[in-house]
Amino acid sequence: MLYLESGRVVEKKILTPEIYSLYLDTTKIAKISRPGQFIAIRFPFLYDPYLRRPFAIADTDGTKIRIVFRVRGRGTLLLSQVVEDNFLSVLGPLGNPIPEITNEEVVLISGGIGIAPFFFLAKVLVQKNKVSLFFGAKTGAELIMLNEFSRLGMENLLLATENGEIGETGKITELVRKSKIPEKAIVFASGPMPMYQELRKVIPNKIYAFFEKRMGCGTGLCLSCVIRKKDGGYLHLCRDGPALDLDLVKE
Amino acid sequence: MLYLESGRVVEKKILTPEIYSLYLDTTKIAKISRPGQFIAIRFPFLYDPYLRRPFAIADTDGTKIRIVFRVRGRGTLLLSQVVEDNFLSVLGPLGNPIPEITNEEVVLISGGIGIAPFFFLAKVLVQKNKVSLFFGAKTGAELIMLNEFSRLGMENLLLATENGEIGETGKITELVRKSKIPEKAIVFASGPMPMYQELRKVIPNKIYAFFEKRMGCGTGLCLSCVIRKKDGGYLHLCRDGPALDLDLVKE
Amino acid sequence: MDKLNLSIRIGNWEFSNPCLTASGTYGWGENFPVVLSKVGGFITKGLTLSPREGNPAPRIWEVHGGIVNSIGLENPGAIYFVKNILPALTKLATKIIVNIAGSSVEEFETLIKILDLPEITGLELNLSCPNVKEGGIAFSLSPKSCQRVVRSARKITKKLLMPKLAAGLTDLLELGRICEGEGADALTLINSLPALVISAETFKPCLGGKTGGLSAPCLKPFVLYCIQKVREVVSIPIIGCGGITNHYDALEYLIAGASLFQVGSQNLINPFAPIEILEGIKKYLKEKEISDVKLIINKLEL
Amino acid sequence: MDKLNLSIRIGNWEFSNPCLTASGTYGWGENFPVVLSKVGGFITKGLTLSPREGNPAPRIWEVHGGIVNSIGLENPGAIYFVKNILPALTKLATKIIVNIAGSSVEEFETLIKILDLPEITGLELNLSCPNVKEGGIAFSLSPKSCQRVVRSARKITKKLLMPKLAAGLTDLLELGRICEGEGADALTLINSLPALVISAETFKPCLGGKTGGLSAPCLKPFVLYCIQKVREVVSIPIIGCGGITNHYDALEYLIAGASLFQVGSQNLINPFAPIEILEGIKKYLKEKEISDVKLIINKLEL
Ligand SMILES: Cc1cc2nc3c(=O)[nH]c(=O)nc-3n(C[C@H](O)[C@H](O)[C@H](O)COP(=O)(O)OP(=O)(O)OC[C@H]3O[C@@H](n4cnc5c(N)ncnc54)[C@H](O)[C@@H]3O)c2cc1C
Ligand SMILES: Cc1cc2nc3c(=O)[nH]c(=O)nc-3n(C[C@H](O)[C@H](O)[C@H](O)COP(=O)(O)OP(=O)(O)OC[C@H]3O[C@@H](n4cnc5c(N)ncnc54)[C@H](O)[C@@H]3O)c2cc1C
Ligand SMILES: Cc1cc2nc3c(=O)[nH]c(=O)nc-3n(C[C@H](O)[C@H](O)[C@H](O)COP(=O)(O)O)c2cc1C
Ligand SMILES: Cc1cc2nc3c(=O)[nH]c(=O)nc-3n(C[C@H](O)[C@H](O)[C@H](O)COP(=O)(O)O)c2cc1C
Ligand code: FES
Ligand code: FES
Repeated sequence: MLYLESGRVVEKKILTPEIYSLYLDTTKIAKISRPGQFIAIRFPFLYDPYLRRPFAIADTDGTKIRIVFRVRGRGTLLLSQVVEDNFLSVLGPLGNPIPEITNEEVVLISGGIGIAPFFFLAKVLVQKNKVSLFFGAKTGAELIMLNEFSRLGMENLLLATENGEIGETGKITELVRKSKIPEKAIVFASGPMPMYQELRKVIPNKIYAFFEKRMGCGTGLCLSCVIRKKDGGYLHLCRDGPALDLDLVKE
Repeated sequence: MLYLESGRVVEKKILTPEIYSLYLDTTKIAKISRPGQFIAIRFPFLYDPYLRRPFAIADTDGTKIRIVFRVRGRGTLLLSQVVEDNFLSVLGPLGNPIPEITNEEVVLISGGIGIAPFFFLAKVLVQKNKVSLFFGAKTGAELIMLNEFSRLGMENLLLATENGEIGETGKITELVRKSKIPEKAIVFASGPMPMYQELRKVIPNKIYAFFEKRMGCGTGLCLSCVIRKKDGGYLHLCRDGPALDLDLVKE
Repeated sequence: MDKLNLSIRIGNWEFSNPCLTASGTYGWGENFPVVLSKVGGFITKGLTLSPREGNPAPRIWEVHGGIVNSIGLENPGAIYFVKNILPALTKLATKIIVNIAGSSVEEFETLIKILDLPEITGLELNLSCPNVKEGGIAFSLSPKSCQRVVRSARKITKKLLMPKLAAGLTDLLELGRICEGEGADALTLINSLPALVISAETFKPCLGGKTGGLSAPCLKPFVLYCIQKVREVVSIPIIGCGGITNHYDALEYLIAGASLFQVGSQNLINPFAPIEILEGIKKYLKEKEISDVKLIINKLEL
Repeated sequence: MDKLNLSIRIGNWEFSNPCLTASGTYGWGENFPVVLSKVGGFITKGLTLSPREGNPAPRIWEVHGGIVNSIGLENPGAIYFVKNILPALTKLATKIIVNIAGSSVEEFETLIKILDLPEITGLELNLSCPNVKEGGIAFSLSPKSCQRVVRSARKITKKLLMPKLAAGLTDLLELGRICEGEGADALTLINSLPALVISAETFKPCLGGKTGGLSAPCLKPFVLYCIQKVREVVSIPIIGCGGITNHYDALEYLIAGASLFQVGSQNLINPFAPIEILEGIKKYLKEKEISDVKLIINKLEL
């Protein structure tokens, strides 16, 4: 099931000069959204930008959806300029939810804006599992939503910044390497490609990694969102992802 | 002389649900603007809408420019959604100022949103002339800026509304017909075409009428803004107008 | 007012309404059956004889007023299609049209033989052949090749045969005349315009497939021109395609001379677009008290 | 780094930089002399033999990603131009190129004879002839007519001869080859795409001139494709035109194979665009430590 809704911006937060958070009033979509899924947003009435922009569902209370995004190009620049009570066109929920997980150790590893899908993941996963979050960023300010994460009741919250402002100094993968990740822990990772390459080296666990690709539709219609498979051919991120078994992917 | 400026929206007023007023901080343009001229506005970063939209300079204090506009299509719809501290790209001043007029009786006749250029006209003209304003609209609410006009010190302010809410009931041309417009008074008119056709019938004076045409550039480069001349060929509104001797025009 | 008639007849085929989904913009018909059951016809993504994995990413690039795509005809091949995809499609209450893209007359012939099945209403011949060697799309087959493809297709099948023409760098009117002469039942106008997106930072194309096809709103004024011009020189029905975003666009295509229209890129940003467009057309016809959509076709007053 | 070299040589003519203003988008050169004195060349609005008053309003219509214009070649005629406009133009520190639009080979010949003057550097031959009868524009002269026009032009004048080709419904590569074969010095690619804007309310065209030409940003990916393709089949210089809004666009045109570029519609929304584009190019070259703009021409890695 999937809806196209006109979502009112009910709250806008500026987390850093480049990272924004929006709460969108999209009741139908919110009601059926599950962790790991995403929505696709466009500006009503504008035909340039034309395509929707995909964003992870960072959180939902069943009536509103939260997104957290970093300004990259003109779409996100425009999005950073919306104000409360503006309306956005929202399509969703898209992509696959993460599987149901019960009584497991779950480790979330995030770099930079990759944190976006993890709040919703963590919020749901803590109910039935032991959850740890490794969260790294360039600066302390980019370790966004720390207060909110710390209130979730996770087992561990391990932080790293490249400039050393908060937590360990260095990349989050370094901290992962030093920590003891249980062998049978289920790992979700969300961050840039180099983080995944490094992670693959430092832990042997199965890793579900969140990928990003330019998307035409998000609904499986256009075949744009391909990601190369190790054994040849392509996966389609909007249909097969957005989280993929890292070992299937060759990028 | 003409400037391209990035103009901050310093004040936005909603005059009616369809009529808005913006003050734009465009110091260079404001400094050299004169009554009768216009500016051309577009949204920075957007390429759709692409063309600038022309608006009369409704007022200026030498540093800010005021425009007053009615929502018609998607350009003005977008413009109605800007908020204070947004920036707009502004080109101007464009078109010809009205001529210097001293010691004359001047009559301004306006219908609907045609009032836009008249505040600046009246403000300057009252300094050296006797000025009367005939102002008609569909409803009382659309008789915008009445307080401001009444403080200018004009000789007469004559009002008409089609629904009778304020002033005479009926079209403004009816009120003009009934009034005694001095034969040698200089008349400026600004409103829809039918108003001009009617005016031409009810008063014999020379009438300088403000016209609107789809404009490509506003600067004389594209030859889009044509208006048919009585004696054949075309005038170019952005170069020859925007106010034209009504007797030259065949539309 | 009487019941609204939206049906359109093309040759022997009666479409319930003039709205089709354009090739490559509604996948393999596996999603949104609610939408597909309401349109006049569903057109598949382009099929080739052998399976093709398509081009490397990125496959889509946004430009001002549109998009450039370079999917590279990813498809599982015609035989797989018939066996594993077609059965599900036939359950939809709509006509199935298969878009085929041969890279030779022989490939077209084989494809048509494989697809000459009762479940399939029509064959849309993609006459801008994929250029396997160069990775990108070739802008169009030469007039001679077009002629050979349509001629031999006509010999093989009695199905609704609709060549899809590529405008941009070719003599479109000549192509139209040739297709009509060889017995095509209708013409699809137009495929996406050949396009190139490059970067001044890398000196390379931005798309994995190098060249691509321009589609979406910016095409409309050009396609309307093409329809109107081709309308003057051929008498078989025209199927308008390119840049339709809403029912006004669709109505303009009919007025300019198209008998059917295809919704393409707009499906990507709104999968419900075909339904909304059909609803819009109904509302328009009701308001104007026009009882039959056929009455507006080719009614442009130039 | 050494001094930046922006100059480009086309045949015997040395342009101070690769930026020209496109025909019809900078009026008669009477405005913004500061800008015109900095560009490599100014191209006049299209000239015909007799004066033309042009099309009725509206002459311009905004579409998604661009504009459609139907000015109808308003111009005072070539003789008036030489007498009353050219003298002022020659005061600008830039090369003057005259755009001419004959409706017959003979009209082109007469125009060229009138304009074969020392003040004029080049003649841009508008090979999409205005269709006086229908009011709108015709999409292109036939290959045969193009051939005759360029051949007879070449016989009359030694000036920089640059046919301006119309893409969209014609075989652009063939036209390019023909023009080269007949001795053209360069090719302008492309004129605005033929376009039609109509209303489903009135069943009529929206523009006074009925059909028009599509220009502005949405053209870019298509024009880049045209440049790259024509580059492969002709060896005379290409002058890129269509959809340039900023210096990145202009650089892409050079990289794709153009030797000069024209800024058109963008002048309408920003008359200072040519200067900003030139400044942007300088900045880019400096940052990349490229001393000569010629070094990037045709350097696309496909
Ligand atoms: C499933 C998914 C979930 C995502 N979730 C988030 C999130 O929660 N927070 C966040 O900040 N970002 C997220 N992204 C990335 C985000 O979609 C891009 O940053 C954004 O689309 C860039 O748009 P733009 O107009 O600013 O950039 P432009 O470069 O101007 O975009 C032009 C085009 O490229 C596409 N594009 C550019 N970069 C990317 C990219 N990295 N990934 C996908 N498309 C791209 C755009 O969609 C658009 O079509 C997600 C991407 C995907 C695929
Ligand atoms: C010299 C001049 C001064 C003007 N001053 C004012 C003013 O002070 N207040 C005000 O409310 N309006 C004014 N107008 C009219 C205003 O420019 C149009 O209402 C506006 O451009 C419509 O844009 P849109 O995108 O909302 O409409 P759309 O219909 O979406 O516009 C599409 C295109 O048509 C053009 N267009 C549409 N209608 C008109 C029109 N009536 N006149 C000119 N171009 C049009 C637009 O510029 C644009 O290019 C003036 C027009 C001119 C020529
Ligand atoms: C993502 C995508 C994939 C496409 N795939 C095909 C295809 O396989 N075969 C084909 O003939 N046309 C294909 N097209 C072209 C469309 O069918 C259509 O002709 C074109 O996009 C213009 O219509 P539009 O502007 O409505 O999108 C594709 C277009 C897009 C955007
Ligand atoms: C308002 C306008 C008038 C034009 N007049 C002419 C003309 O007289 N002769 C001509 O060859 N091209 C004319 N053109 C086409 C431009 O020179 C140019 O080829 C086209 O607009 C594409 O470039 P652009 O996208 O940068 O505008 C005109 C274009 C516009 C927008
Ligand atoms: S984005 Fe269109 S299929 Fe995935
Ligand atoms: S609007 Fe371009 S010349 Fe007047």
